[in-house]
Amino acid sequence: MANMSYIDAITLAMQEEMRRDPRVFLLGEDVGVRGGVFRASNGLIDEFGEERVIDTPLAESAIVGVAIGAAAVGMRPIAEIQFADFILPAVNQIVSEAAKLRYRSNNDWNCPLTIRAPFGGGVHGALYHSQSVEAMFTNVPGLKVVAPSTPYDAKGLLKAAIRDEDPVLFFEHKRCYRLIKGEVPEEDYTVPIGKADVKREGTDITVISYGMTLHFALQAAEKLAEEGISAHVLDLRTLYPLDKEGIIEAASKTGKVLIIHEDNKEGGVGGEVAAIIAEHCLFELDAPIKRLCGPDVPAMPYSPPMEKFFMLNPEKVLEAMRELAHF
Amino acid sequence: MANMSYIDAITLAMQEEMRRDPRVFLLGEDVGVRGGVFRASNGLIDEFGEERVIDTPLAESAIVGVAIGAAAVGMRPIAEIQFADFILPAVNQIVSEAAKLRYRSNNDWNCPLTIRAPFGGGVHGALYHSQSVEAMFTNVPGLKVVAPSTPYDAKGLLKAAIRDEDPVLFFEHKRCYRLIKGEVPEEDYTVPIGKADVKREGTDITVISYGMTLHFALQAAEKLAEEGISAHVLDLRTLYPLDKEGIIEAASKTGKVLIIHEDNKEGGVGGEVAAIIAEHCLFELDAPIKRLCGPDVPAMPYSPPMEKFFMLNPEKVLEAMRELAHF
Amino acid sequence: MTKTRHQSVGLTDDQVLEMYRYMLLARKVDERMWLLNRAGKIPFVISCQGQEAAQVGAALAFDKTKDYLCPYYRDFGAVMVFGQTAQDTLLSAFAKAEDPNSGGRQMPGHFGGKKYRIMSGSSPVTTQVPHAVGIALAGKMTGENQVVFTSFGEGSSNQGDFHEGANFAGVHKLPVIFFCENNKYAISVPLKKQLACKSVADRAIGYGFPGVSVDGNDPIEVYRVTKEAVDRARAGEGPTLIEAVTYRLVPHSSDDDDRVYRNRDEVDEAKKQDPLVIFATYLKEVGLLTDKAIDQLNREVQVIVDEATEYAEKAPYPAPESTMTHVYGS
Amino acid sequence: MTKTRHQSVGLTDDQVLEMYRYMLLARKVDERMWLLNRAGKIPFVISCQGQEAAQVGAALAFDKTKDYLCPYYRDFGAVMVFGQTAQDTLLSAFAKAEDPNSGGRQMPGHFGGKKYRIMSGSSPVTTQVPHAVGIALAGKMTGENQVVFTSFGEGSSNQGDFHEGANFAGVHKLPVIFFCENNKYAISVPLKKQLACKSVADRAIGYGFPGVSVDGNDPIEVYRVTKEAVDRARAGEGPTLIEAVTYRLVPHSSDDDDRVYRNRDEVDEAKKQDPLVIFATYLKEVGLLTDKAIDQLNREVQVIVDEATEYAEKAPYPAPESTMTHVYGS
Ligand SMILES: Cc1ncc(C[n+]2csc(CCOP(=O)(O)OP(=O)(O)O)c2C)c(N)n1
Ligand SMILES: Cc1ncc(C[n+]2csc(CCOP(=O)(O)OP(=O)(O)O)c2C)c(N)n1
Ligand SMILES: [Mg+2]
Ligand SMILES: [Mg+2]
Repeated sequence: MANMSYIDAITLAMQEEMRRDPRVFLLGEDVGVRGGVFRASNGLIDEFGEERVIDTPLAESAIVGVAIGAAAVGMRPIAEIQFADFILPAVNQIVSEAAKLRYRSNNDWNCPLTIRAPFGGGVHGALYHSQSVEAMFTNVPGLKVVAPSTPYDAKGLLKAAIRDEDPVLFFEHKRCYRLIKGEVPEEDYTVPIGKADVKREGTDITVISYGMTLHFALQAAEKLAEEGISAHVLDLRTLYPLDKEGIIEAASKTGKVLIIHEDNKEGGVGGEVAAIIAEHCLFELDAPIKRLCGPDVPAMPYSPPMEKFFMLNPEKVLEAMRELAHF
Repeated sequence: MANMSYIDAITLAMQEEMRRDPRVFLLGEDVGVRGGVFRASNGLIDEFGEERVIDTPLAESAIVGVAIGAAAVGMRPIAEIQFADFILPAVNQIVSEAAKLRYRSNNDWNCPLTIRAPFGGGVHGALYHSQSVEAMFTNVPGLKVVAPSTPYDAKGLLKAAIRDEDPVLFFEHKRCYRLIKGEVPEEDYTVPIGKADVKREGTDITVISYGMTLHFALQAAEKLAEEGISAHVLDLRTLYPLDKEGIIEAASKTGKVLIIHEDNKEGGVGGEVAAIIAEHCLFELDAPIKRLCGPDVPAMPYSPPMEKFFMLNPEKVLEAMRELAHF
Repeated sequence: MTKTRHQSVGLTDDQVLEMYRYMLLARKVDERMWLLNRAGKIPFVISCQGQEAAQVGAALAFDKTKDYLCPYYRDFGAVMVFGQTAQDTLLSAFAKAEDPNSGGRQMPGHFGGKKYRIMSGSSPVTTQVPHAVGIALAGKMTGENQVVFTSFGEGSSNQGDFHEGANFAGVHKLPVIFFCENNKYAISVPLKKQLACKSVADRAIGYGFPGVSVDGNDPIEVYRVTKEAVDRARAGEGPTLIEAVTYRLVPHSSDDDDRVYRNRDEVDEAKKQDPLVIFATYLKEVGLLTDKAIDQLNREVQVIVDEATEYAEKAPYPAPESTMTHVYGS
Repeated sequence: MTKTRHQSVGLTDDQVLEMYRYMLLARKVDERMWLLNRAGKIPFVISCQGQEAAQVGAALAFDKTKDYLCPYYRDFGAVMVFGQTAQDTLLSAFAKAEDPNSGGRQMPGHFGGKKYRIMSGSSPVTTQVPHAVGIALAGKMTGENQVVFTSFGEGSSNQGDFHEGANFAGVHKLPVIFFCENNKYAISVPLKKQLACKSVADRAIGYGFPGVSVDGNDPIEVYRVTKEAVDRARAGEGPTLIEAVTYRLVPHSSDDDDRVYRNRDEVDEAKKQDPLVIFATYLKEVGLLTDKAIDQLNREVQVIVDEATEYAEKAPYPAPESTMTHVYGS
């Protein structure tokens, strides 16, 4: 076991997979010589050369479209989108092409493509370097959407994504990159896509989250424990397709559910989570299903007081959890 | 009052608005000489000339991007996307630009743009001429998303959209175009964006829908009435931002809720509707919140038996409504 | 002995006859689909009529055992060269389970088939262009170095994906042939409202590789310029953009009425340049065909088309529940 | 009397002095932002250093009472010509409520301001290009016929939106000047990995309008070619693509470390062509400036920058709750 940061776990996952399988390659803006603007691909070009670590032209639709073509004939591309916000020019290639290739060809073709993109805010990134864009893709059958919150999961899920026979969007919370550290085994392992994970066992309230806000929930849970409130914390990890059973089990466990995400509330992933619970275990509930989310505004402003207003934090989370516990 | 088809109501709304306001113009593929592939702009080029009814190059990002520029300096463009499926190349312009222009400029600029797009299936359109893409946009603050189901609403909402100071995505169900007819007043009127509409009063179950499936629900409600079951039917009309009060009121009325849409279930608009109910009127519910939706597959296949399998219809809807009533 | 025109570009007599046969087959299958549509038997047709010479001439310049095809919806001629049969096409037109493109899931004209080295295509135009570039990139990495043929209409050359794909291929000097079938219309929108350049081939210079415009009614010329491009690509000299100037002889699709946007004189004029007619004339001139041989060929092709139609019409539909399959791999 | 070079392109002595002043102001504001960033006072800087001549030379060719600007994030020089002040820029750098671009909502370099006729910009590159085309289209409809200036980097010219926007403008012959500031890098990615054409200007032919490449270190030349383009546009002759060849003298942004991807020799070499230095030399040669006058000018500008900094630093932040405002109009 090594203690490492979330971003190092990602780098390591790519390195190991590239060593393991010559079909794996990385392409994106500044991923080569620069090692990525967040340095997630640091050192990879030195080891694997510029044939397998490709600095592409500045054109996201081509990055994804070219990767789809390569994936279709058997390669295993990892396409990096520099910021999740800049995935939007590639939406047509992702949704019309990658997600539908297998289905439309009646299983003749498939698209083993991983698209990595850093999402989330709190880094003075303003409107266009802070967004949570996952909800745009959690209605697209054929895609899988993953958002790990710990180094262990990041490495295991990224390896699973690269080995997956279908396209996976892999969202990395950029505040987790250097802030979140954790144990990562030396051995090769994968974390299954499609399975949520109980990050903390509890009995009074259930908190469901992912990404950076998951950590706020865990911190708040510690505090609440001192107040005698026991929180059960579920990390969704895969945002699409959701782990329905895991969600139902976690919700049923306490009967009081709080869903938390940084993305804005209306139309966010939390809505689907709430709907699953309301459809499958309504009578086990002792309180309305609550959601604590980013405000419904276009994106996070730059100015520090506004950014702070927008962002969730352990205090806001603690308050919402406490309130639910006392419902 | 005139009895007219859904598509004629749309044509009329555009014609009246173009007569009323010289800043209104239409642009898109084949909207001019051809009058649109569905003939929604039939005759408009003859009346308004090719300066105001513009056959654009085949490039959706430019159609929307150019319209944004024109809207910003005071015009009121209506951009037609030939099929909703083909809106995807324009997602960056819609989400990064149109939706955020007012917010990012601190109210200095705004974007009074209407984007019309025919959605939905059941017309042998196969994967890429049948999709319901609305869920992709119902998480985007700054945008409004509208999907009328009757000629009256289509005309009134389209006029409201054109006059709106913010960008509106206007989704027209293509099976409604010629199938659905109804009364449309001669006078100028608008239907407010953001308000759901009770299309049928009832007391036993609440059905919430929009687009073509709304009509299935109304037909099924007629049949159920014969069985002594009274269905309350709410037409969402605006899909974003949702009419929370209208939804809560309708759900509370009967305590049994069925949400229906043609779009696939997971991550569809219905999830948010269910979540709103589960958050705000959980204790008024007598049954789990049910959803009847398209299957979670990439899109509707072409082959008739598969298309039929995919599509909802009055029978499937009737069955789900009856089942809920008997819960 | 003086060489014929086709010999001087390296085509044997057999090859030009094969060329003609493919063109004829594509045309006849296409005509059959219109008949079936008008008879209410199939819901939709999209056509290659008028573009057969361009498609077949270009496709024959590739090595179909090695190269890849990323076609667009009109490319019935090209996919046949790569191995699709009349029966395949009819199975697709009838949306039957056995359709090799999609098992009946997609509309006709949405080609695909791994066994034919044809990448599966979709409806949103021009998305196949970056795919072609990616296939070529993969070939460079694996050392297979296949050349990739991708085609699209002139209207579609205005999509961002054309630009981004071509640019990527230019930077990486990838073996991709970008083949634009300029049939003068994008549905109802005429060329002059689509682009302001003289020729679509003019766009190549912006990507640092050659652009060529060629008479798309002349399959020999199309073959010649494409073969040159393929040879260059195979030699590692990078992509080429080819514009084949053609005309769409029929409406955009079975849902279109082209009388609204183009007059009959224009269409009639174009029909005089029908590539099937002029190529037959050429083959007669060089003594490779006679009227009798043409009749004979027509009958043969007709039998193939009839049998394909019969087979496809009787073939089973996919099971309704199969709608739920193949969303993800197992 | 022989004309000076600037006179021969129609620039008065006062105008070239104004030009220099704008360039100097942009540079000094930029340098100040780096200092503030390094002192931990502002979180982010993006720079115009090295591109001032291109920006100012081009912007001065427009009529700022009538024309529109759709700039990109480096265009401090251009927005100043259109009316933004040093104080505006510093207010934005400090993300203060009074920032005219965005009320502190956006990062520095995300310009905007109706009163300056500057369209609000975002971070995703090249989206402003179709906006510029739309503004020009609107001008054609209303009869105002404003000319629109839009700029972008050479890396950004690879985005689909460049292609689609330029093509639309070409087809409709709209008065848009597409101004590419080719500074040889897109963050770390060098020109040769971005595009394979000789000059970005080569792309114009594909849209049916003129393309010109110009030395972006020479504001007089930039002015000349831009003025010609603007005159043509105003006369209804359509768009022009201009490539200004420049060099980015500093890292991409305050988050970048350019030593990773370019060696110091290259940067030092480029610094010898620093447009501020060579333009000052020119102005001295033609007798319009002296070293003393330059010192004086520097001091004046320094005062402006100091005052702007002080003002901006003290100015209030937006209220936290204002985060909720202006999602929609009332
Ligand atoms: C992205 C996208 N937008 C719109 C359409 C609808 N559409 C289908 S074909 C077509 C015209 C294509 O014209 P062109 O590229 O010239 O090809 P042609 O049909 O003339 O061969 C259009 C607009 C589409 N399929 N995809
Ligand atoms: C769509 C999009 N993708 C990626 C980025 C991240 N990014 C910001 S600037 C930049 C490089 C731009 O290079 P160029 O266009 O040459 O302009 P320069 O910065 O050199 O002036 C990149 C990749 C972005 N802003 N938008
Ligand atoms: Mg065409
Ligand atoms: Mg650059």
